[in-house]
Amino acid sequence: MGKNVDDLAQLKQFKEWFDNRHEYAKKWKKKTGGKVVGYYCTYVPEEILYAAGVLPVRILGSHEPESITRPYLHDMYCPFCHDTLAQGLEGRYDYLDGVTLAQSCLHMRQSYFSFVDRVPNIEWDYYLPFPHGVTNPYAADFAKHEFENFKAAVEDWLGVTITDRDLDRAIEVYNKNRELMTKVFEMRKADNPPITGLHAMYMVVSSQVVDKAEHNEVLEGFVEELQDVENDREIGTRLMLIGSEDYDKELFELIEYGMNYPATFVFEENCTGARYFWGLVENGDDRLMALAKRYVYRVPCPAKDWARGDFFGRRRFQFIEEVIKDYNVDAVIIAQMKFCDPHELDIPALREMLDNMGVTHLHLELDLTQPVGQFRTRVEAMIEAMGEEDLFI
Amino acid sequence: MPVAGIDVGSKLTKVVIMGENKKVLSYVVMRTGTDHKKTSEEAFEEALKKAGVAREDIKKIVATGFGKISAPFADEELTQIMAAGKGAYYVRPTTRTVIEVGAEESRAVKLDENGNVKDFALADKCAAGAGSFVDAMIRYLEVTPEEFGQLALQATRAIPMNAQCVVFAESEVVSLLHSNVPKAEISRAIHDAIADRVAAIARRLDIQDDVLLIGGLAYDIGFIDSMKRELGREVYVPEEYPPEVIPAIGAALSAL
Amino acid sequence: MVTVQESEYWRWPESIWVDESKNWQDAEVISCGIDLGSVSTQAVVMLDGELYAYANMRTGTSSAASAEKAVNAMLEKIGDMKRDDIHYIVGTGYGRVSIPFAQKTITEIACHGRGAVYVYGDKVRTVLDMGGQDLKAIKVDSRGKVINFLMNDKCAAGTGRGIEVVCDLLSIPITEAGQLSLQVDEEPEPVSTTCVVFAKSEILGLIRKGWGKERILAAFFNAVASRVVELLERVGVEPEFAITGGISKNIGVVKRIEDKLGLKALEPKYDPQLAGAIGAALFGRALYIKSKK
Amino acid sequence: MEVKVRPFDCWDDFKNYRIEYYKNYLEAKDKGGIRWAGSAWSFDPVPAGLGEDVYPLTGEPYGATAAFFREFSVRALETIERKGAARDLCGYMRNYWGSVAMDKYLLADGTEIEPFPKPDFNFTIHICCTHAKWYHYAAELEGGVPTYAVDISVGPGYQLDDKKIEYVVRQLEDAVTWMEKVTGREYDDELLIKAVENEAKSMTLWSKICKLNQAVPAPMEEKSMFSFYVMTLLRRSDEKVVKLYEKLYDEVESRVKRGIGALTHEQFRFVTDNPPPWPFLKVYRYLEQTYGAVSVGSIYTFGLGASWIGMDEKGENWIWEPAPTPEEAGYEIHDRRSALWWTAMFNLKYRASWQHEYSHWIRKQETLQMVKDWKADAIIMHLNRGCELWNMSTLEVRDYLVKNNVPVATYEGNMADPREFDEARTFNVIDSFMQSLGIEKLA
Repeated sequence: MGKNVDDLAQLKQFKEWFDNRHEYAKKWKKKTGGKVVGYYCTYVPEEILYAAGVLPVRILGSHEPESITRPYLHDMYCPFCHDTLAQGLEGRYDYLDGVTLAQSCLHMRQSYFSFVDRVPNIEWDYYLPFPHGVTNPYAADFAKHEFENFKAAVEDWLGVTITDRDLDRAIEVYNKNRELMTKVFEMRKADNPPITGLHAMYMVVSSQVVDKAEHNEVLEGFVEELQDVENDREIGTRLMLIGSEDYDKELFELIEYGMNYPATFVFEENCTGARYFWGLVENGDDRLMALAKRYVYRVPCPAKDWARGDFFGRRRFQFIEEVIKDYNVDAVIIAQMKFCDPHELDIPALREMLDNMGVTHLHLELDLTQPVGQFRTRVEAMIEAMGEEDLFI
Repeated sequence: MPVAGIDVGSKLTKVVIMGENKKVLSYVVMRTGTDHKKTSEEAFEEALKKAGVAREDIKKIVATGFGKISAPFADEELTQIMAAGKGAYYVRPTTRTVIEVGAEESRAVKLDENGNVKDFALADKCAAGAGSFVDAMIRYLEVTPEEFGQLALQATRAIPMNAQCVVFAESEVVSLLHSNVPKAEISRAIHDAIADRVAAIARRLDIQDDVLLIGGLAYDIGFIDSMKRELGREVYVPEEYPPEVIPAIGAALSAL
Repeated sequence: MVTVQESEYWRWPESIWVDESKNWQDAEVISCGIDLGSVSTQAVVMLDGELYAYANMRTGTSSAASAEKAVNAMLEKIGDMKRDDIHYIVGTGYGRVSIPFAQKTITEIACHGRGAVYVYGDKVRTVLDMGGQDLKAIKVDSRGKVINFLMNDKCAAGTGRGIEVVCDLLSIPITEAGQLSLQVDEEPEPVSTTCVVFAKSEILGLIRKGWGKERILAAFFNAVASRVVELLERVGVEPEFAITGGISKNIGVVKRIEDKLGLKALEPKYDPQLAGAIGAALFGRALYIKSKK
Repeated sequence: MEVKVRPFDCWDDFKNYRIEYYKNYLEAKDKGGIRWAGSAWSFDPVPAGLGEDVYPLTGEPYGATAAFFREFSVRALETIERKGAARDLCGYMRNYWGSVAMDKYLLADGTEIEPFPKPDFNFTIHICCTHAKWYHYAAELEGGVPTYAVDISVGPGYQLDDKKIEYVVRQLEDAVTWMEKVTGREYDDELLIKAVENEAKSMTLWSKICKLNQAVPAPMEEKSMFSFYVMTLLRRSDEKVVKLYEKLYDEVESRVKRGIGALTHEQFRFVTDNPPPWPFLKVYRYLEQTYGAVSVGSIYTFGLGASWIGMDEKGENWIWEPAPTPEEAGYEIHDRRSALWWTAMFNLKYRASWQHEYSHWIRKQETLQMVKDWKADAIIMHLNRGCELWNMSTLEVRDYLVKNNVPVATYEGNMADPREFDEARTFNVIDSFMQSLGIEKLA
């Protein structure tokens, strides 16, 4: 008899880090005396910060209603931006020494600049112009140039020199984290995947808020333990999540644990999922170029994914197509943050691609809080439409 | 000679007759309905009757709310912002922040020590309809307005709910109702959501004490409670006059 | 506290019906469907897949009680049937999860699709259902099985509720609004119905401008129809389309949808508001038969 | 005090250019010419090197024109929504897509032409969340028109360095080769050089004209400025546009000298920030006629069409002074590379609207300085649901200006979706604002 994944100590650790991420960072600071830098978008080359002994922590929201961001952000910016800024204004990120954003969508920029201006005690902030054109042959060169500036700014702030050895060490830790999480994801190709989307979310998001070396230790054990896991849950419909910052556990709890029909996520193509860690740094003599290439060529955020010259497709779609085949996906949930333009701009084409592939899909618009009843109906109806032939007598 | 202030709103029409000495002689509140002109005429006549003043003795009539288009007999118009500011300063001179929550519109007005309007903010369109949302929810929960406010005070926990859009919030209420969540908790969640939204507008002005809450929702003790918690400071409501007639008082004052 | 007399223009009448020509004791399978929506609750009893009785009531604050009330009202009208006489009960609609005596729950989307085929015949391919909170466009096959469906985005939520809100605002009984809206010489520009909140504020502006009620209703229903057609076209509308749910009784909206599509909606054989409950009862029958195998 | 007013002599010249512009694009193929489409922020001089018969169609002005014709706009918007485009996307873009999807092309006077004249290629830039994706989707709607987007998001101009410029120049060099391939034409560097010089001249002339509006009374009001500035967005590299601006400069200068104003009663001066709600320009008329309030400047029309020194090198103060042309800067453009380098540098450094995307601080300084330099009493801000980019920072700017004792009013709307504008609410805001400032209605 195999183990149940919910009993694994590692999973509990991920959840504990996820739930108490602020406490973790504060303790880390106390323990190490190091600096903590909040980052807004997954295009920030965390390795450079990590190489300087900094703990990079992703700035996330709390999914609680708030009323303090409206003086600074108009309603039409996405709920994630409001939520993250609210955390800053409420003092939950009061331990941050610095904050940075790699150029991404306008929503994040809007929120980031207010965060920088309005959250007290931030010593250091850095807006990193990361290329928007990741389908462009010069993007990596440009990214490398900007990473040089970024590195210099970090060194200048901390009064340290980031050596090649520091970078190598950071890249190694980060790559290991990526490799291990990829391994876990690959186990989900199985008929009976060892983890659910909720578990994956805990794993990935916790890696964004704790020291990767520490995360790696737990991850290693997790990968090991997962070999023996045999869950008794009914897998039901194999779902793939396509979206952005989907880290609302209510959404996973509803779809995977709260419906009339069994369903399990087998892949999350989003920036709190695979898009964050997929793709290694191929390190070499030119460390910053290696980093630049990894970030430029990773599975892109829709904000950066567009036709250019001879390239007419969307790089992300190619990845999605492969995942659907490799993971034997039955249906796709497109979970889009309300008002997220980059995603909205891809949705008509994405639907068309999925239709052509014969893959069922459903579009949900996420907000700060979720109308659970409405979502349940939609997802259940989608599953009903996929089966139950014998009820038509 | 006395003057009159008239405020035709989307839900209620309010008329105030005021003496030269700034004393309120009478006030009347009526449901606006769809024939605004008729309602405003009727409300005005009734206010005159209550005050014991003849129509020809009224020196000047100032209309706010929908303004002259709904009360064509008015001599002048005053915007709701100014009316709220003037009225609030009249009933509580220490007021520096006025928060008005009406059926459709919510607004916040910042006053200086002389009662001049220094800044104002309106709800973003997405956040409109606070008052009528409450009306709909009262109907939904099958309670009286008084019970609705009371219920919120009995809640033992706060349920997070969409605070920006009443339509989404309503979907969430439907979900809650169908999950057999107690009415007290739903009521509290609704009040908190509305307070969140209203506070979000007020925060565009740098909020200063005293805060005076006016408009129809200022009756609702559940709402007042949520507002206090939300703003983390004392929130006052008019004592001598119903909270929804304050802008009509402001209009009357500007007629003097 | 100032009290103001409220009239309830949004309220619509409840109804209960039974087919006196049938004898339920002759039936092999008695199934019941309950569609517990945010605004209304329908219960139907079907005898071997044929409609026998229904109750159409307003939903109260308790889902369980509302379901109970509708079922009891119907049983009372039938007279001698007890709940235990029913072989299978399926719940659908928003409140489906809170019907304690339902053996199974199925979404209103599947039920409306299935029910539409019963109400409109097996030619129907596209079903539009507008509830209080949600707008659904459903594509079905000849059995009423859902092939595909689309629902409104968040900013168009509550379009159905919007009709109530507007009737209330204009003091017009909801049952008369549709007909009234057709009494305009010229179709006015639609209001922007992305959202109930926006539409209401716009309509207040129109009232102030002195627009007549017919014209305002026309502008609003015109916009509702545009929104509906948008959704229908996204799911792909075929000539055989039908409208279920409360909206189907609003001729002002229905006619405008038809004009925009250049198609005529199918004529229902039964009250289309019952489609969800009928679908549920039909699933109930199938589930019962399946359980006996 | 009553001020002399008179219509602009060159009004018709501008109007006619705009009418011709849309017609030229339409008829380009009949004469064997080339059509291209893209954002008005595209590097307009680059396709000019393909020949003298190359005609652009820039998307934002086209979207604004469509929005102005409300009935057409609503049809276009509904058409594209039926295809699944979300309602909160860029207003211009949805009008443009809608036009393509309906296969209807709108001329400047509102005439509808069928079919929509497809471009030979799309050539655009990417800075906000939308531009490159706009044309990606447009190209798909058009059945696969070749598309090229240049990434220009290198950070604010005052932090510009050679490598950032180089990134853009290399993309432009590639673009030239790509255009040759797509059109089968040989590229003419002389035409490019001329176009790059014209671009700088047009934009700098427009900034000089904007500066003239600092005069009291203001010689131009918003609606005239809308008609004038748009040339920089249609085809700034065209010699005719340079000529138009030369003529306009002389006229505005002479108006200032003679004390000719835009309004007979100028009792209130304000600045604006966002694209206006194009279907409801009567907001401006109302302000002018009811309150004698004139919009003397706009972050939108000034920031978009003109070239300015902008943020100082330290990133502290904004300087509303015209940027130098190559001639003034002593820069010699002698070949393709030097031409591309100049246009890249010039736009990245001096185009105001590309600067304030990189921080709230820049937008705050830019706006406050405009209020000061143009002697404005207040700012009226459009919380524009139609454009995330232009609406970015607005509320932070509001807060900053209030703290700096500049009165601010905000109203919500959408630059190009007529369905998102609430007239009554907007006029209510204006009246409230004016009353709170004690500005009386004109008799």
